[in-house]
Amino acid sequence: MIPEELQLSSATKDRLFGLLVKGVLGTLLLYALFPIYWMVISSFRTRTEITAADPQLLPVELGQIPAIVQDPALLLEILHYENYITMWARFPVLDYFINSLIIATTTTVFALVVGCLGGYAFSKYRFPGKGGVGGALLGTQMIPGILILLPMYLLFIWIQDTIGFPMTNTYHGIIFVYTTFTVPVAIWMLRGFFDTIPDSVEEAARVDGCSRIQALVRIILPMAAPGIAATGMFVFLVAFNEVLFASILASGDVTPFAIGIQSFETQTTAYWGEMMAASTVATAPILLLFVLFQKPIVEGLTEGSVKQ
Amino acid sequence: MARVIVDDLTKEYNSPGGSILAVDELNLEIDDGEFVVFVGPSGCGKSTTLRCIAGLETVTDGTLHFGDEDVTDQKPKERNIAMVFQNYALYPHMTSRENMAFGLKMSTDLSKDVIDERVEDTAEMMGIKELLADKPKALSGGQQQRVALGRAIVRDPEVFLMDEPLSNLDAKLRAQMRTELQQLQSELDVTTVYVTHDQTEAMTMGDRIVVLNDGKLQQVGTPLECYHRPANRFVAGFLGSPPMNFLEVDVDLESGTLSNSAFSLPIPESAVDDVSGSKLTLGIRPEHVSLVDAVETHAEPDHLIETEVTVTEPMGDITNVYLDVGGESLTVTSDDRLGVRGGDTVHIHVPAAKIHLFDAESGEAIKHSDEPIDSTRIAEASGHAETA
Amino acid sequence: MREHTRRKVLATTGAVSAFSLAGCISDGNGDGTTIETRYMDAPGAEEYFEEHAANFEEETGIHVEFEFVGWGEAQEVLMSDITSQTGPDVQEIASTWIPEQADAGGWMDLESDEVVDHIPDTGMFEEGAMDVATFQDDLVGIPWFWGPRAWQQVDEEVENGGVGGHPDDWDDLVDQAQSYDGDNDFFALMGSDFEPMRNFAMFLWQSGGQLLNDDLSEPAFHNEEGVQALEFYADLYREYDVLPSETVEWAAADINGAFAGRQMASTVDALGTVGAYEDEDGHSLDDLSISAPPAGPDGDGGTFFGMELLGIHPWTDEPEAAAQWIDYLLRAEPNAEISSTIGFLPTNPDGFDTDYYDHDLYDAFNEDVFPVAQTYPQVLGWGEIEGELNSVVAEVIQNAVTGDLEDGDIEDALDDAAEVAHQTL
Amino acid sequence: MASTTRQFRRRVADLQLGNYLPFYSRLSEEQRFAYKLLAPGLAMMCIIHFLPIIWGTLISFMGVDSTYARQWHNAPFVGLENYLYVLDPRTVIGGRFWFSIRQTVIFAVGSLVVTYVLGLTAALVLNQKFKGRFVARTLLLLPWVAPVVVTLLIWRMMFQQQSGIINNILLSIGIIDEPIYWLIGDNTIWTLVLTHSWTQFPLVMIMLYAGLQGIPQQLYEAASIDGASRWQKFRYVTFPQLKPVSAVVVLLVMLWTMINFTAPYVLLGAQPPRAGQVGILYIYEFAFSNFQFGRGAAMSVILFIIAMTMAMVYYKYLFDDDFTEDSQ
Repeated sequence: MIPEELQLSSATKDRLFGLLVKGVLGTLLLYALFPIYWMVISSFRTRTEITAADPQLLPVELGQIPAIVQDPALLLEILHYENYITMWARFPVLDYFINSLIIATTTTVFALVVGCLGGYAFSKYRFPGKGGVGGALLGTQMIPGILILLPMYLLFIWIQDTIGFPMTNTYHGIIFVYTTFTVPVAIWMLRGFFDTIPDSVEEAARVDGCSRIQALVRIILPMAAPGIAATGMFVFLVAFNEVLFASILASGDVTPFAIGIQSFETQTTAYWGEMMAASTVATAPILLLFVLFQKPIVEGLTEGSVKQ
Repeated sequence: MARVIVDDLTKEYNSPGGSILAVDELNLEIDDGEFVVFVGPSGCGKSTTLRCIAGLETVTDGTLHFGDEDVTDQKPKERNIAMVFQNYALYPHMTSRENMAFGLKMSTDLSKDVIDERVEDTAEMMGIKELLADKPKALSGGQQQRVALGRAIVRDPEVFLMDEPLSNLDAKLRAQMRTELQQLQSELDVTTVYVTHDQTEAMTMGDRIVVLNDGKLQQVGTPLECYHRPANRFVAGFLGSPPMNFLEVDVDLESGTLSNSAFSLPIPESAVDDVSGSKLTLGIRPEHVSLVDAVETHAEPDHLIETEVTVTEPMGDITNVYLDVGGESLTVTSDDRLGVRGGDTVHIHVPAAKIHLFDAESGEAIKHSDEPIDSTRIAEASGHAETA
Repeated sequence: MREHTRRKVLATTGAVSAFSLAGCISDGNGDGTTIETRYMDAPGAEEYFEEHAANFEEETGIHVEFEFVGWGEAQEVLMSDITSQTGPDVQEIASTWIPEQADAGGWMDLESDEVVDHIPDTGMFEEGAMDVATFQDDLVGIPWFWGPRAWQQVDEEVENGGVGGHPDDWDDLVDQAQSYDGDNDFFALMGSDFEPMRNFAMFLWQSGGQLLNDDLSEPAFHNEEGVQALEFYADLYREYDVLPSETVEWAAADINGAFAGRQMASTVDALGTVGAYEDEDGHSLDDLSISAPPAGPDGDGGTFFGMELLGIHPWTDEPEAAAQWIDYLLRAEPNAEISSTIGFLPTNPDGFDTDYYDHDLYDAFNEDVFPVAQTYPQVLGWGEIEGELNSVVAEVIQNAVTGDLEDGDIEDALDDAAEVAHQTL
Repeated sequence: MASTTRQFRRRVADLQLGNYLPFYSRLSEEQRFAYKLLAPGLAMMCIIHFLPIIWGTLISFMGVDSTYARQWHNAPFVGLENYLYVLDPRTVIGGRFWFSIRQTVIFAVGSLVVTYVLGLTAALVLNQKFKGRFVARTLLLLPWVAPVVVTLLIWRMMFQQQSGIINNILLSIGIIDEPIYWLIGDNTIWTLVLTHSWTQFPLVMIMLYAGLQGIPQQLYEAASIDGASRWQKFRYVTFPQLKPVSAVVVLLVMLWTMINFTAPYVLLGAQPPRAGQVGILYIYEFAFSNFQFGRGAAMSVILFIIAMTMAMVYYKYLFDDDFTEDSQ
């Protein structure tokens, strides 16, 4: 046994624990945010600076800071902001980004619509084959994309040739694929959110004169808004980040950002600075959007358990 | 306003273990403007029946009529009903006003102004006018309850359906709302079906109560009828607190007695002709048994039993005295003049007139107590329940 | 991959209109013929094709649409095109992909009647180039531009380190590197991140070996010469300390950047490094000198050349127009311009007479380096062998750097690869 | 997200119900409505998932190579030949494939452990009461929100042996003496694990955080009264209470990692070092570079079966555990 005078008092223990928590939090934040910081810093560097053997943690030297405070214009000389100008001409970054936004946003909308319907069916009703459908939903999450990539491509070509309706390298083609990829997860997630809504609310709505579908749309969906926001964020990210299918199904005019950004690393040259500038420009609005709407999204992500 | 006619209603659920019969060939007629309370233990089928009437559950077999109209296959929105739920089921993203207006908006062609007016009138009547702009989250339980009621009332429906609407309220509020609801119903004069597991609500609120057990109808009748003329042992035991005492007795027709190891009572005269078989269940309500101090001078000496007190429960105005009668427990509500305690030996009086007798096997009532009941509906509802 | 007759409308009007518009691939310019073409993505290529497509249309009335595909997805895109028999009419071909793609029916025989009259005169190409372009007696592509790997050095840096001249052979290379006393490194090669087997092939040829036997039926890279070559390659890292260890990670971009930044004095690489060097502020081609890479122990020279070709997909509806377009691109001026833009040498010898190659350096490429340059054999299944060799060579040099290379590993690695080659062939 | 626990429990319960088929002759109106709601999703899945999967499986039994690439339906039926070939550890390809499967398992299990530990730590920290924890929560979610391709490229840049900031930092604070090769050699798989975990841990964090929020305060109070230390509270209250959420997290992270293509592809490039050749990347390289569709398909099917088997074994474990008790 430790002698009593050496044992920490409970207040000291609390304080130490508090310090520990702060320390761990600080480390985690560093881990989480450093790459993002590094992206921004690198976007202001020349190729030589980036490939230099002794990378600098700070964009400016400490000794320069007093001078910069006096004359902020100096910053423009030190920071290689030209990346932000030249990148537009190097590759059509804006097109890539807009393509991605169109694809990801539309996918999100469709996946949410289909997911809400399916998730609601799963949450509210019992029907024959429910277990099988549930298993299939989960099963889709184990399919290696590479197994269905080629058959799907051939299928698209077949549709194109037979019906004459273009499928490859079109927005609707890739949106259809992404929507389907994300629908199982959307159903799964949304089902959980619907589970937290008492059945009686839907019943009240139906007694109040709604059809089942009206009750869903007018009453249930608004109540599940945070869950829908969280699911939407999830779907959006999946659609924004996919590369395997995008690389053969979404080429040409619909090339998304996730593919396009990689062209900054060409066979002969890597335009790291410009790539990071483009990345910064693309990441900023998404992070901003998330921060603005984080309340319902985070609420949605954590909902359910509270009511468990 | 409408009569509700339930004809051979059957509801079966499919479940992994096979199908479950939730409601079994239920027949019932509810008069226009009548307040009927469905009561029974949980899982007895009362809520299912209500939900079938609402159209929230599809009916497996049988028909439902509102007045002359067959509504069996109608959707809830076509039935012109309003429903109040146990958890109120207010729409959290709408204000009280929108909550109340929603039904009218969805089910009628009324103009916005008319709807507004009706909402305001109802709110006025319910005393919730100042809450109209609030969302449910900002309201207390009682206030939510009123809004939920208001939402039903404003619809001016043919039938009100209430599914344990008071059970989420605290005891005091519940008592208050009970009265209020009753008044409201009689003012509005809308056919009302009210589901509860609380027998106090059942006894105090309904014009008639419908006792259900295991998906089967046990008895329909006025509260007093069900209380004093229970159709069977289940109804007798379900209504009343503390519940009716039951004692298994052997019938000895020769000596004309009902007896077990601890006592022997004469068969009540009114029942002599109906008694057959060798086993019966004797039922007697706690308030009808009395503790006797002057044994020798008692008017019905052969209806006295000597017992031992196990526990007493003073409630203030009365005391529940638990006794041991031949190994079976028997409860007496007494005014406690005697000040008995556990371990005392006392005599109790079981008045012949108050004895119920039930068939030991089927539980069917053979004899009722002679307590008078409300006269108006005795004629039509007397006799045994239609248990098919 | 992106198409450069960009219809911005599409990008900005959103998905709804996309549904209705997406079908309209062609701009539909009435009477004229339209061909679709696709090239590997590279900076500067867009401007080049904009200009020349316009010139070509003016001349012939044929409208050329073009799009680009990144190297990362190119193989996958071509694979899906060929599998489904859809895609553009004219497509850039990377030489090493020819056997599988040709076998899968991806390329039209350019000596077939439909097009033979319209393609460029193949007589002007070097024999080595034509060997690459021919697969199983079919001419599957027209050599477009190529680049042999050459010894390149920044003379000033070399001299600063107290070393003179170009290394003649392996020993010379090691001696020079070890006596080098400059601020930075003497020599660097691209590492395991990008086709390390090209370096291995170079050393193999220099030590007198070959990749496959003469009738291309069996592997030959795992014999004595092969082991010697790979051992020398590994020793450049671990034994002689000639190659800086960090370079084992380097891809083309790194070596270009490093050379342009004068982080090392010399390298063996294609023209890309020269271009990168030239692009840097204050640098001039006059700083550099070029020669064939050092020869092996027995005096054998050898280096790798890569080539890009232009091919026509057999599903084209406009073979004639496609061939005409290829013919146009192979004219001296356009050929030289694109080669120079991308960092290669033109296959049309007249290209060297244009302003783009108006420097002695390029003559050295042409005269000293090409004679010893070889490339991979054109044989079906080569892709698999190449992939395997890339991976074993990468493993060997990575282990050499990290110190995990054991005796006998090199033989085992090559035998493994030979096993794959044997099965494949 | 935390409600996935409930979904999960239900799912497990549903599977039990799976055997009450065959179809009832008469569906109730609710059931018909439920089918209508599910119809669009199922129809889409048929086209995009099920049809191609059947097709892909078919190809795995056929000798589709470059010769048959554009007329695969004429390719010879070879039975199990493709499977036997890629599964034979004595051939080099078979050996490579088995190795890639091994790397896949390391990738999946490694990522699982790292994301779970990070996610749990972060969730526990966020569950403490301190000023600015909502800001911290938002910030910690950013790695998940930032476009994955971008973050992978950043990590790739940071992991460079010579010019990368990571080696630079590690050297300067004295953790290592020599720069480490992160992107080549045997370390690659761990680099991949670290990077992938960075992109995934916020999701795990938020799920576990939701689980933490759902633990009734009384349990902690009761534990305090029983004299439990902080660690004991975690060990005997928090951790067991998190079990249902953890079960979901573990399954999802495992599955999503096993078939993840983006992370290895973008981080390591199309020609990854051998140690970084996880299954899906190896298949990609092997099948698409060489037009070996038949064998590639066989490899994919094997990967699919492995993922499914793991999930099913996991399910089985759940069945044996206490998950079936709640069937709502």
